Amino acid sequence: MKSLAVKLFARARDLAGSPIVELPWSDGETVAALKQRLTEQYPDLKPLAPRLLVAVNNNYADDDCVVKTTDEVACFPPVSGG
Amino acid sequence: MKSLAVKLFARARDLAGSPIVELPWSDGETVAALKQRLTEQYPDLKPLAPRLLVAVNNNYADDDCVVKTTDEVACFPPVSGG
Amino acid sequence: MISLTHNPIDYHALTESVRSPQSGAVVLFLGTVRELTAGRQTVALDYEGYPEMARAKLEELEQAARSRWPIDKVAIVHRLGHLELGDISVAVAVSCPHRKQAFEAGQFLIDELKVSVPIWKKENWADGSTEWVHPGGEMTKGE
Amino acid sequence: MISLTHNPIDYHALTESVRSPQSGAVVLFLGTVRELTAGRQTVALDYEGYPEMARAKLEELEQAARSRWPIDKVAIVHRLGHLELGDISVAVAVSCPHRKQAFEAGQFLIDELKVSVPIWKKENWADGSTEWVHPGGEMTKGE
Repeated sequence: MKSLAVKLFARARDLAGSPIVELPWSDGETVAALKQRLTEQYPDLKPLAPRLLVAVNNNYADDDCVVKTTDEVACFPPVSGG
Repeated sequence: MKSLAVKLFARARDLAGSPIVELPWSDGETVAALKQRLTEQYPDLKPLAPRLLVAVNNNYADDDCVVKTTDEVACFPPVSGG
Repeated sequence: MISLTHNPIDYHALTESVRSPQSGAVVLFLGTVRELTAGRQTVALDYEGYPEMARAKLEELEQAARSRWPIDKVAIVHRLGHLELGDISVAVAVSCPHRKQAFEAGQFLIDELKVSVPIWKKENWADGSTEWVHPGGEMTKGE
Repeated sequence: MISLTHNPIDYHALTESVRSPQSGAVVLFLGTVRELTAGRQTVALDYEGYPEMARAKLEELEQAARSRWPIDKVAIVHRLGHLELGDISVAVAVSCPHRKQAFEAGQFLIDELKVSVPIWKKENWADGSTEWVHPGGEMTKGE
């Protein structure tokens, strides 16, 4: 099984304790699977789970978006810039 | 009969040829009388007459506003600052 | 802070004057001399004011804005005299706790300034003619 | 011109960069660090961004604004890192032929920036605690 690199930001990074994590990954899996695996592997993320956003190749991605291990993937809470 | 000093601005001043004019004046007369007397005495102002504005003591004044010779009076076209 | 000036407008100082830790939002509006007006080419504008009344009306505008929005600080400066293409004719800066208030107050102030403050502009067209601008009627050739 | 910076924002240079004789109206918005948020006292904010995506989203916002208003020039800069009270966190400058367009476009850009650009702020409260700000749910104490 291949692995997927996921960048984490803000409170998601603080809770997971790392700015980037590696998840076991099969091509064809979706954003929904990513969120589930992430919170299984990093249970400290659970309080944030319902509000976590996923970006694939610099675009926001829905739960049914398919993710490949070559994609640039990031996971973070709702934004609060400005 | 006393006289009333009327400041003129912008195109009104250009047409009358002076930044301030003196009109014969009786206390109790109104802005409407002022406009009429001004255009009688300075016929070059006639093209502008329907749009002339009058200010009394730094406030816009309606036609029925009474003007005294001690008032600060000005007459000018619609404003175009900004 | 309300002022009229014959010198170039220092909008940086103006903007600094309204900043404060109480206000999360600052909006600055600059009006500048535009090259094309209704397809005709401007080379310069001359602004004339009735200074005492203009200052009084600007003060009234500030009070009207303060009665409608939770404004922290306001600064308005209008330039008078001869302005070249691109020069700043007016600057309005306002600070408020939140951005929506600051945008609304800033737009209100410049909108009202243009209809109630006794200042007039004269176009200097590229063909050498001049023309006073008097909204509410067609423009008439200046003498 | 889109940028992210860890240095203080030079909004004067930013504003100059959007001025032009084609545009009679410039609107500048500054977001600054406010002392009070919902009654609590802030002493500083830390901003973190996802820089590649933030730049991409800001470019998209510029294009979205250009498709809706006749924008001449746009400049947006967001600061990252540690900001003290009163510091400028974001500056948006836009120039348009007329003022209504410039106000609308400026407000659109900052409104959309706040909902779609991946940047986060962490409050440093006066009591020494810190807290990530995550709209759309109650805030949760930072670790």
